[in-house]
Amino acid sequence: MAGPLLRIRDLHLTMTSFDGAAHVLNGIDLTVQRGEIWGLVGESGCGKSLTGLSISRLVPTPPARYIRGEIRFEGRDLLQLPMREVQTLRGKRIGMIFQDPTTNLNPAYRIGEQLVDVALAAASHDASVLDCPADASRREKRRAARRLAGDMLDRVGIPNAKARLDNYPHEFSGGMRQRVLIAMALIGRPDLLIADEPTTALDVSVQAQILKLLKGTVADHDIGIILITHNLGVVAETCSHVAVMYAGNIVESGPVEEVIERPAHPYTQALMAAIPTKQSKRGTLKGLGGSVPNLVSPPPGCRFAPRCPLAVAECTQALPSAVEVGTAHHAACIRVTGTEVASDV
Amino acid sequence: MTTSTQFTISRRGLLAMAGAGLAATSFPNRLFAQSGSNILIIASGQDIPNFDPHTATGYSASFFMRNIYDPLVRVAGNPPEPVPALAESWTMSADGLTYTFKLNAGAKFHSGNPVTADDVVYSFGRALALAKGNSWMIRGIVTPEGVTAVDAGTVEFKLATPFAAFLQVLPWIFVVEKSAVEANLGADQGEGWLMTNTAGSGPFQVVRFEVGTLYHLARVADAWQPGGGNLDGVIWQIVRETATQRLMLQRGEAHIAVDLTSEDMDALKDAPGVVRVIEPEYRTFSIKMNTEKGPLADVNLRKAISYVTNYQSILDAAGYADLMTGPLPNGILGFNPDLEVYRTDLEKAKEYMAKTDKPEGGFTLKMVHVSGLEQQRRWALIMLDSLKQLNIDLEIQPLKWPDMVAACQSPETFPDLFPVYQTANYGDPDNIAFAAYHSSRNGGWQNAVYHNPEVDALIEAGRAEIDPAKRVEIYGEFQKKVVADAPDIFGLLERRKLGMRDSVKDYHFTPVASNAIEAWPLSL
Amino acid sequence: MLYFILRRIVLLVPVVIGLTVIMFAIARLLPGDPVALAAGPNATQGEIEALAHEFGLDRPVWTQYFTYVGGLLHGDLGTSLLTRRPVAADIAAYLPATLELVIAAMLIAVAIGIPLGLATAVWRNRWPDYLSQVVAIGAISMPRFFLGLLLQLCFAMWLMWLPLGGRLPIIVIPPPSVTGFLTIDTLIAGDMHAFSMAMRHLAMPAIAMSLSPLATIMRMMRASTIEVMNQDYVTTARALGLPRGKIILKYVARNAISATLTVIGLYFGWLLGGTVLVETVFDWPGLGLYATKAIISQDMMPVIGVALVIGLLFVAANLVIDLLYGVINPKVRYS
Amino acid sequence: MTETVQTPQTEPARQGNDRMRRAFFRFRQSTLSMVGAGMVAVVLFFTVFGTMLAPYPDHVAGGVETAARFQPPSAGHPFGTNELGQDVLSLVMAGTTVSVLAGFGVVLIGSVIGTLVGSVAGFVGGWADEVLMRLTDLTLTIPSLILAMAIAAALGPGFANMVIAISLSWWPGYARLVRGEVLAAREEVYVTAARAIGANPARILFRHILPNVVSPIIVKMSLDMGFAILTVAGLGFIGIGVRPPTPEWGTLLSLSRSYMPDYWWTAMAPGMAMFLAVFGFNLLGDGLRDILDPKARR
Repeated sequence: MAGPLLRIRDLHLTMTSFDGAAHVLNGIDLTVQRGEIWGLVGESGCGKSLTGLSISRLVPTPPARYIRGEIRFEGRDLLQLPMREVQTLRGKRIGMIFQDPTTNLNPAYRIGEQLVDVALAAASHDASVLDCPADASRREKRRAARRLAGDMLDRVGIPNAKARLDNYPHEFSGGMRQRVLIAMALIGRPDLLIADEPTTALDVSVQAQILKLLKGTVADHDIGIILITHNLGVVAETCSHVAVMYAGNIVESGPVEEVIERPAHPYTQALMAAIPTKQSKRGTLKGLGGSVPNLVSPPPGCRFAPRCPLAVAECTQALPSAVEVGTAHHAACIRVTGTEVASDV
Repeated sequence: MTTSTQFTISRRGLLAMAGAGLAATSFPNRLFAQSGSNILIIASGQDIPNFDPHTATGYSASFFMRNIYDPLVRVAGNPPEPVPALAESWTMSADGLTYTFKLNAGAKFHSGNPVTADDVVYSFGRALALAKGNSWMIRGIVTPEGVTAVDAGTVEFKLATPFAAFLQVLPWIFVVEKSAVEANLGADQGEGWLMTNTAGSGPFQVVRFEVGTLYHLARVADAWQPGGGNLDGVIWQIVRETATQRLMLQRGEAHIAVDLTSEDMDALKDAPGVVRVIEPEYRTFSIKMNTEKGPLADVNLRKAISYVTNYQSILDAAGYADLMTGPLPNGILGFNPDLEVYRTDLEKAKEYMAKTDKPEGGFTLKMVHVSGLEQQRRWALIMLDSLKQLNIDLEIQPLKWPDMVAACQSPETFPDLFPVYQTANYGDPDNIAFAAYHSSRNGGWQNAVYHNPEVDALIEAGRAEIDPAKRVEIYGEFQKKVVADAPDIFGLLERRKLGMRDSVKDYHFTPVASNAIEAWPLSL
Repeated sequence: MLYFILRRIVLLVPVVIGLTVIMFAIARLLPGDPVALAAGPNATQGEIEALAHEFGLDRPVWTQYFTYVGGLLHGDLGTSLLTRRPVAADIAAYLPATLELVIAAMLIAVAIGIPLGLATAVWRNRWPDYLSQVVAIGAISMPRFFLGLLLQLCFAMWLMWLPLGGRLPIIVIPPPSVTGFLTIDTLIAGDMHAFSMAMRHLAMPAIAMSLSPLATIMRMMRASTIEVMNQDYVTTARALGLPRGKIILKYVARNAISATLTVIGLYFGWLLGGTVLVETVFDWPGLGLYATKAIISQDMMPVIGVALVIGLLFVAANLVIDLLYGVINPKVRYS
Repeated sequence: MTETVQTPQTEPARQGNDRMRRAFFRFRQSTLSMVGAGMVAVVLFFTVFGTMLAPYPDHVAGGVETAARFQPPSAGHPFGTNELGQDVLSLVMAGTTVSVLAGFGVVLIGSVIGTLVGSVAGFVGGWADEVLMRLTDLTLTIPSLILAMAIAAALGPGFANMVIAISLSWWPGYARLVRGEVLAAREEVYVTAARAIGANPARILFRHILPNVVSPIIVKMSLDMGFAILTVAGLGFIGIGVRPPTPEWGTLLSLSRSYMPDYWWTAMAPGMAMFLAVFGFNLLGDGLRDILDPKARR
């Protein structure tokens, strides 16, 4: 296909609360091609999850409001599509996986039932999902969907898949549940998979298996994945590309080796420096004072400026635009020019 | 097409259930049409406590006994007269001490056995032995030894003392079948058995009952009683709210309502198909005062209060009623309509108030009333309002009946003002005079504290005298004496208020327990 | 599961003991002379004492209590002082009427409250939602007896569409008692006329009883629906393209109902003890009227019996709800 | 690694102030709560001044005017007159005092007993907790209206008796609530207490634990007010209420039953007054719960 799978341009989103309208997405640009796994990293509240949810149009409006920008999926702007159209894309063209496998499955229904429902919903827009004729009876469709569900469970590596269709979510371990969720997300054969912190709630060994599974899926089906995480280690291990977000902006993006080897933005550098203490629950980033800015009245200019060790007066003048600092490697910082990397001497 | 109509009905029911609108259906009419027999429905607020004619009390029990059992003598007419029941005739000795009753040979129990003198003797013995229910009416007058069977069809009573009203109390002592009771005697004189079973000879018998809801009596197939209407049965339905009773009457869901208030009677004034029965009855309402203890021991204060009472308000609040003229019910033997009694007169009230030791008032009296008795509550409020004019405060305390009774035990516990209803169970002045003013009754609720030897003497003379003319004289004197003592605020006689469908035929009012309807003569 | 039920039944024993002790304490420690009341206005002191002796009321309280508990083991709830009828038989006669009323009211409340709660949650923060919230608080604030009177005034007195009270017109011979529920017994007997009459009599009291549980269930359902709609699995279902209707009716409704069930159980027990006023208004011959009559004459055996039966039914209702909860929510099953 | 502080760092005092400000803002935002507060204000106004402002104060004190019985609503008697010619409006206005004070008395006594039981159970723990909580559960099992009726009937009519009777079945809810809160607070406070060696347990309870429990108790009290008023009216309706001539809504309504449908106005005013007062308290309580005790929000 000619165009990119997904292209987000200049996406602005505000969220209204008691304190006023928070500018939570402040001009996001992101392009995802098939076969790419993009890592979206940043602190909590930086807008990475909202970016993911925006692609599926799952952000409730109000209180949210899209100010400007576009999200083009295969060329069509999702923000302009009527919800009915968006509905046909969900599950079928765009799949999603969320962080907590314990809460993302409905505890009241057997997983087979839940998988079948997703498959049937996808099949209602694209009959080829199921291995049966489009005019088949409901019963036949249901049977086909159940077969497919079994296959999918098998594919995501659940042993004895067919039998386990009749189990309830609480009868699975966390890792298995995440596999079930991946199976659910993949059952409609999506072209784009958005995985929002899919491994955060899992222990390390299970985490590696799940990431391997995602990587394998990209290779097998030639799809694009956006992997939302706060863990740079996961990104380094799994992703082909990475975008670093800070306070509603993408401050740096590019191929994963580029960014990790040569972080250009001071924030990315701080993130890299913090890796050894990555499991610390609270506290601020190592070497950085202050905390995430208030997005209702954000600091003028570069939003990172108040915490930036390299900040100069000009930093507060205007929002810096992204400059190319390497091959497909961009950073939004006025202290960075050309291939010269900002550094604290 | 029975099925289809039934279906329509059930669908209507469902619609009604869902609260959907439905046309005003002829609900009651259909009911009666469906039943297809002549069943008289009486709506009453009182449940029947039990079936034993010798222990049960209350007008509901009276209704039950009057229809299930027979006494020796019934009461009928207005003014009420004794008429034959089990006894077809009777004679009295000149000294008034010996009565001989000839039983009706045709009389028989529901079991088919004839009613014999033995049964009568047994029944009086049982009533006296149990000493419950209505037995107080003959206590001290009839003794177990005094009742004897002369032969199978003749009973003789030798009274312990002359008693002018003897024939008037006999309708309240009912005859049970001796053999039936003795077969189920148990350890308690058959009390346990008779509580839910019957052994009577009356024109009706129980076919169905749900305690607290309804009692269905059906006509005995070959009732021995002469005459009688066309009823197949009677239902005594418990309807606690009088307004509901009245509405049932209006809607034709009941034929007779027995507990209607004056307000209900007003509402029924122009109701189509409804007949109102509003008749004076010997049911007095007065407010007793504590003549022994406290401020009201002073006769002047009692008189002051008797004059300040707003009788018009009492009458207004009561609706269909007549003010009492003195202690005796209007129209009863010996009653003096021209008696000088207290009427609202502020001047006189103040005049008597001035003779008391607290002429300026400024103290508080206490009045109790039976909680839940609406008329008594109204009177308490009227007294509160009236007493303000003498600068007297009134504390009102609703009590349950047993607590009221307990308060009567001594002058110390007796409240200043104590409202009482007294129903004459028999149409004789002795009933009220003895119960309410004789000192032997002190400590009881009917006359807790008042005693005057002269009054006592008059009462005793009145009950022993059998010559009516002499009795009139005695009771005339009695009334004057009592009024002079002012032990009561003489209130009023509430008229009996019954509502009836015009389809009820052959009803004749008798001013004795007229809410305990005798169904035998009635027709629909 | 059987073990679960058995354990809960065993746990009833202390409840029964506690209930009877408390009610006995209240019955005996408070002032009032029930015997004098039962003996009647013309009773002598001797008669009153004889009656007290007959009922064992002249013995020490603890003797009375053990006699009572001894009887309880044989299903004997004592004897009414006033009517001298066994309390157990009376309760057996009055209980079905109360149960029928409460069940009918709960059916109305659940049948309307649950869909309404779901609907207002789905359309939340729009005017029908606001309106229904106000109406719901209003419904909870409405005294049931006043509502009953208003219904009676409108439908029985003015419009004359429905009967004033009672369970059946007395002229209608009740069907043979199978369940004690007239609406069911009339159907069993195939008497459609009596059935329609039973329904008409049930309508107003059931509606008067149902209003506040209806509103509470609606509010509870709305709240739990909103909570469930914010659950991750609903977001997942939406993200994976399940149609909105299916999400709400299948995925949201079931989970929201399981949270609402607890309220339904509590309300059921609460209504059993709260029928008094409605039964008074509609002359409904149930436990409430029975207890009221006994209370006013301080006839304590029926009161203790009614409190015990309602207390046990309350516990039983909660047991049933717990079991139902397990059916709806497999996670808590057998725990 | 970046689970950093999420809220703006401000000094605690300002934060508390801010919370109050937000709460008040939220309360004002909620139209229903404001309407409820307004209704409660009116009810409280009549509680204090109802008897004074009644157009016929004589009637409130028991005065009768039997010449003017059952007059339909008119300019002189907006809600008509009753069976004794008393102005229904006056009785209902004065009845506010009785009903609200009785309701408040019930809630107050209930909460005091409940707080006592709950805090002892939660704080002492062990067998005391076990015994008190079983007692609480048991009392919850007894049908409360029947219990209140039985006690009230035995004590006899009267304002105080009625309040006591209802209160005795009203406390278990508070006991449970307070015990839960105390248990939660105890864990935290013990740490402090351990540091401040020799702290008196009673002092810990009263100075540190109970103050934290106040806000949920207030929320529950405000929510309970309406139901307490309803229960009071219910007892009055059954006929186990206050003594005459005290005007009480439930008693007034019960009396008016006998005069339906012809004199329906005697029922309307007390019934509507009851409904509106309870409605106001419920709206207010709902709003208060949302702002003071958001975690209890359902």
